[in-house]
Amino acid sequence: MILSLESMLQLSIIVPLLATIGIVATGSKPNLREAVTITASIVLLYFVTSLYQGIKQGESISVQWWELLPGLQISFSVEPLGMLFALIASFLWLVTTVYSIGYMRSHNERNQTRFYTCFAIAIGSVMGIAFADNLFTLFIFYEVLTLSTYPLVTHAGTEEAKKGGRIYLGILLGTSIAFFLLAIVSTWFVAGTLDFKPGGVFDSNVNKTVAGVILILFVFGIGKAAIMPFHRWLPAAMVAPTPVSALLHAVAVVKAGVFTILKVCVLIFGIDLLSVLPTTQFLLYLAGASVLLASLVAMRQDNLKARLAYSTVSQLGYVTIGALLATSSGVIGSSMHIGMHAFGKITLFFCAGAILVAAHKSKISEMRGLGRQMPITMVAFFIASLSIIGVPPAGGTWSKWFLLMGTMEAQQWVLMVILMISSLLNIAYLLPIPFRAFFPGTETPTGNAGIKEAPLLSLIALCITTLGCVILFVYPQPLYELAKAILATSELTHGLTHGK
Amino acid sequence: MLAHLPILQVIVPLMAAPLCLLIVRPRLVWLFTLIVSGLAFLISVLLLQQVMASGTIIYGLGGWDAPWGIEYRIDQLNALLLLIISAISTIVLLAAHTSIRQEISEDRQTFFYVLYLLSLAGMLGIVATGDAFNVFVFLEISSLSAYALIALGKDRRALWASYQYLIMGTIGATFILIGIGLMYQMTGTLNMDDLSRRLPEVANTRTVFTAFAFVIVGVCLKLALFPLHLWLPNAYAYAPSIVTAFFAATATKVAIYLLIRFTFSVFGLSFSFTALPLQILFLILGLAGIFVASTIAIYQTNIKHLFAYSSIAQIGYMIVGFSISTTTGLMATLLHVFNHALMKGALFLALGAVMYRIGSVQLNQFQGLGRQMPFTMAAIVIGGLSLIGVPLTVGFVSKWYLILAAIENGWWPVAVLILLGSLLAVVYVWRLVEAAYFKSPLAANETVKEAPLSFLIPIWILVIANLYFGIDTRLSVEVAQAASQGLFGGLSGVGVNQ
Amino acid sequence: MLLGLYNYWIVVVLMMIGFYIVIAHGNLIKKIVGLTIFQTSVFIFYISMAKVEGGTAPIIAEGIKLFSNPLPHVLILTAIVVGIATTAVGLALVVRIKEAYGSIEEEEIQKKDNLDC
Amino acid sequence: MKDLLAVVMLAGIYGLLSASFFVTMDAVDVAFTEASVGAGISTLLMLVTITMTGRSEHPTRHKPVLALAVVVITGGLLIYGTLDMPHFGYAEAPVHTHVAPHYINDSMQEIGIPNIVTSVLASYRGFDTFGEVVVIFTAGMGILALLSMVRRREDSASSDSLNDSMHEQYLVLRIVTKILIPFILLFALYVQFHGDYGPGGGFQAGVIFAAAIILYAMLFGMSTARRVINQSYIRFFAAIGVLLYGCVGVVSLLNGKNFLDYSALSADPVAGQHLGILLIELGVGFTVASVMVIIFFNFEGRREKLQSQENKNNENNNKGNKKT
Amino acid sequence: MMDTLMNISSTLFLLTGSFLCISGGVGILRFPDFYTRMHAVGVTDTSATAMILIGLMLQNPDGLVVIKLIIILLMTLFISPTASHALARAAIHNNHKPVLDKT
Repeated sequence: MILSLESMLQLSIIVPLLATIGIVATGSKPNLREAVTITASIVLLYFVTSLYQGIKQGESISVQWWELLPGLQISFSVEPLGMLFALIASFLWLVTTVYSIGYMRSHNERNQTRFYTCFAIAIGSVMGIAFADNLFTLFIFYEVLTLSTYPLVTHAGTEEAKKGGRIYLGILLGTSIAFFLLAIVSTWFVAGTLDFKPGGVFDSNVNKTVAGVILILFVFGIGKAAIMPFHRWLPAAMVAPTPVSALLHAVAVVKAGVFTILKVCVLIFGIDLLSVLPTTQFLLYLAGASVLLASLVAMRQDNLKARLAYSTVSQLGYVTIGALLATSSGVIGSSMHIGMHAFGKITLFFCAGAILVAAHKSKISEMRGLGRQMPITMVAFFIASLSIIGVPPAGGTWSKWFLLMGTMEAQQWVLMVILMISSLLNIAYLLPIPFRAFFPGTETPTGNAGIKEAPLLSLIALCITTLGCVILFVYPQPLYELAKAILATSELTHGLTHGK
Repeated sequence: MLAHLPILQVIVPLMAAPLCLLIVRPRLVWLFTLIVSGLAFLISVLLLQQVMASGTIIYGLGGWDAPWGIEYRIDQLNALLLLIISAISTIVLLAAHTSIRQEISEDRQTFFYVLYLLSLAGMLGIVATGDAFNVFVFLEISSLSAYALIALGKDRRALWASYQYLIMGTIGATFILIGIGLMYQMTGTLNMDDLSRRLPEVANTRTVFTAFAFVIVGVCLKLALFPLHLWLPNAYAYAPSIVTAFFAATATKVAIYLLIRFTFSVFGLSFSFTALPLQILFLILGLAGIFVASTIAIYQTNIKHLFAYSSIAQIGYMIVGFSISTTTGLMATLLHVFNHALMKGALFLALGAVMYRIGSVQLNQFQGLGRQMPFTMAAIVIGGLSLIGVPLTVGFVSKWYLILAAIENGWWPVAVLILLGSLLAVVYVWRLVEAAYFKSPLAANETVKEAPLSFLIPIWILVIANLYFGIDTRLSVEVAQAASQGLFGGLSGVGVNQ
Repeated sequence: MLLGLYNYWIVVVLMMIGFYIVIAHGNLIKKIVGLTIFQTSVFIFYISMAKVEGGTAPIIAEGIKLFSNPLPHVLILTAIVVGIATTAVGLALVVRIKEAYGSIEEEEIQKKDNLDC
Repeated sequence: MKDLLAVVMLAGIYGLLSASFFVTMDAVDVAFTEASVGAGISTLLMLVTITMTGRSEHPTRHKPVLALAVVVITGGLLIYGTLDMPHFGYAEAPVHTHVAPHYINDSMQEIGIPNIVTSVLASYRGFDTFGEVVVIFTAGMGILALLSMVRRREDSASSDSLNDSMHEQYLVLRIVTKILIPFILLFALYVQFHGDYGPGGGFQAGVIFAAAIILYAMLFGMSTARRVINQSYIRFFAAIGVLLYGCVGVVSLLNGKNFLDYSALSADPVAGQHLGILLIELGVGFTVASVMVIIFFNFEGRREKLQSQENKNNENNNKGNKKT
Repeated sequence: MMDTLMNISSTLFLLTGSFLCISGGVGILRFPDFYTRMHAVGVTDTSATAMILIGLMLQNPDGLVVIKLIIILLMTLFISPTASHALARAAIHNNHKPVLDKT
């Protein structure tokens, strides 16, 4: 290939940022602007995939930029988990861009340039998070992500948008500054390094309580993971335009959160240290609680996006649990779930958006019999729901499967039950929607006349993602291998650490 | 001439001041002032290089060597402060002409520049000198000119603020004078270096203790440390914008310098932190300052007031770092001195620009300015982020070291409190941002245009400095480290509580 | 034995009288008067520091061996100048305040300010 | 005490007393300065201010308990601090044993003028004095920035009429002053140049000089005084004083010595010191005198403005009482 | 012989001077109204200073001191009457009414 892998790695972070310049420059001509966006996303996807090829051939790719503070440099490296995240994010960026073009135009939103710009920055920082080689770099991009998504959330500029934005920023910035940063500094102080090392950076005789406290700080500090006390921002951020909600709250932001948690658990603490920490148990139950409660709350939402938001909260809980279980299949499960849920949830959001655009409906109660007018959307919705619930023929199956395995391995029966129940709840709050849509029942719905399918581009997009869900069911290998690779690396080194 | 840099640093602006009177046209005076200040900046850069290269520089005035004559003694700490002061003053001056022409009547402008130079020279003198009494003299030069400059503000409240500042400041100066007197009484010398050698012999006398107390209180009055901060907000709010930008960025820094100089160099670490419960006292005052001031700032509608209070909060951070009194803690303080100068310089200059265009800095006036003055508001946003301490801005660097220092000392709660404090900053910054970006402009401000270049250039110089020193921290960190280690001398890195 | 210090104590009392006038009185001119008294007392304090029993003024003339300490005198010369400078500026401010507010009473001025904002 | 006039007068008396106290403490130069400043200039300025602000103080309502507490604490601390001081007049105190002896013993050889205070002031701690001059200069500039204003014809006209009305009333004073002023100026010069040998020096001289002018201005009216002394020239003098001082230092810089090292001024160091001290004292004199005049003139200018306004008002209300 | 004479005379002068001063002080306190008080002070002060100065001159009659003292004396002789005159003027100008005897 032309470019060395290293330069590709750097470019995959820089390209989106460069794209912003192009977008701003061509802001006046929408077509050109969106062309820039699309090309950027394609190029990005190309880079990421070729990186993927790279590590499949077992090459280790890492780049160092400069030293921000003595001992704290900005540096990147590709490792399976990050790869996984990057793949999903970059792919879904492309899809979402396609979708959002259709959506934004038919909705003719204001300041679309700002929208695409912040979008690009967000993706750039997601790439940064994905490939970050140490906690410090990760933190920086984490903050950039928060700030760059704020304008997206408040895009509408209405009073409630501002309120939502306030909560969004308040919680994310607040937790990250008050807990995350503190956790990082303490890690730096205790372990002397912030580099992600397979098997963790703490040596085995670290003070357990201190490490435990730090773990709590991490889990609370990473507000993007929406663990229960700090989940309020997610529903609040639903005021954003649908593509934003789709990308940010199915892929970029929330996944960045759980991804960080996963990474911290595996590569900072190391699963064998994690299992002996006193606070892990507490956190597990907290995550379990947030899974259950979120599902319960979701039941009672009539606004579709809000319901989806709460379901996201509970799904994120799954990932966190998987990470904290500190068993091999738990980790595999949660890392796969990042991907599976991403596809599933983004599809759902796309559908929600499509319904909003085509039928101008956001209330679930109004969606009876919509299946007649928008069959494709509704089918997609159905399949995606299956994926979320975790039944064949959708990718969600696998991740849930491994998660349950994980709970068993760790003898966390309570959690196992919780996961079961919440899956049932998923059924209860997701499936009724498509059913009602297709079988409105006795009283015939009114006012559905003259509703057509969503704009073509959007339709294409959501078909692609739906397809993704199914494909991931029949062919989950790539995800699975990456997930295993994560473990493999950590297993390997932790074997070594025990050896010496 | 290189050998004479230390004195040139001070006398260049000092003698330029009367020269201004001989020039008639304000524009020329401004140009002259700018050139002089630039010269001072150049000198300070050279000085910093010399010091970093070859250690402390000593310069005996009048050819007499200390303690009989007055000596200038430049080490890394002084050099850093000199750099900050002269740099900020130069950058601020770039915008001065535009803003002053609008805010001060024609016949007073010359005096403005004269006084500006005098206060600049005064601050430089305070920092450069190695003689306790000389500090007092130059303190008065800078303060007197400061009173007059503040009183030049348009609003009549400027007069009242200036008067309060005068009373407070003079009390502070007199306290310092008493302190110096008592020190002299016990040691018979005024030279700081000599004092630091002769004080330990009499360290356990009540007189020295009193001297210490008086000096500290006096300095804290100048420093606007939390309970003694009453003069600051009004003084900053009603002074001409340029003056505010200059003082907010430099004046309190000089006081911090004095505090560090007296506690660490003159009285010596071991005395300073055992005579009074200074550590815990400053810790409490600092934290209280952070929270009270930030909370008050949240409720301000006059943005100059808002940032004035945030200045008090920031001083709180510096004091906390100081009270930790390890090399890291001191480093954090010095870094924050440096960084805060950059932030506040940028912010108040931007406010000056708004003042120039709109003629008011009330919160509601900012509505919709995000569209009309994009560059100015962007500068304010970045400055605000820096205040909050977001990564890639300077604010983050000093916060990082502050927290690190706190944790090194095992002061976990302090670290938490510091972080919570910066959350308050989020609130008061965001009130401004929302007003600017999510509200439609007032009818009166429909036609407001972007600030003129003469404003934007200096503002953005500072903003870019904000980002640059947040991204490439080698210079600032290195200097701060050298300075703080220099202060700890032999017992480098060892806090008193260890 | 403490009698050797009475002089300083008187000075302290004087200082505190001045200080009290500054912080307790509401009249701007009185504040400034208090300030001058405060400072002058500090000067006295310095000067009495310089006194040597049986010494004379530090002007060298034949036949005199014992001089008082000249250094504090120098310092106070400077300090006096600083003092008058401060007083002058302060009074100028008072004049302007009187013109702007029509009063030189702290309370009234603050009342007026509160009306403003 | 509610009558500010009395307050000011007592303050002035306090200044005079402390001056005489300084004499008994062998601090003749300081006494001289304090007398001319504490009893002279500052009292004068306060009086002028009072004429503008009214001489009665409103009764203060609030109870100054807090203030009292602060004062008591501070005072207590100071008293506590004095306990370990060397006794008053005790010759072996560190003050008298560490730095001062050098001045007393060696200044004659190094600088060669009998008045030790002057030699310390002007040479050993010359930079402090430079600072002092700048402080005064700053004050002058500050006053100008605060009080100066563009003069208009009718102001001076009205003040002229005032002036004439004053004439017979102040006849005696005017004559006596006319006799005295030359002597005062002479005395000022004496103090200026005799500073090396006796008490005195640039500052005191400057104040006395200014006092003469002020006296003239008070008795012959501002407008006359302005005709005699041009405002802008005075400003330049103030500047020139500082510059003169500075330039002495710069010259020594250029001669390769340190700033303010007078021995660079002449082949023989002592002669150089003499020359240097003479020059800088002159600089001090210039600045101080002109700044004092500036201060007084600007205060007076304000007062005239106010009065002319009041007169106008009174005429408008045709009350016609001259007593303003 | 000579200097004892000197001493005695100067002492006399000084004593008279001081007595005059005191009487002036008493006058200020005891007299009924402004003018009389001022008169008391004005008169006594001038003469008192004169006396004291002469007494001092007699202390060491030779050298620079005497000349200085003489100059001071002249100055006082000029100034203090003028001062009291000015005071009286001011008093009248601010129409202070003298208290004429009530008997």
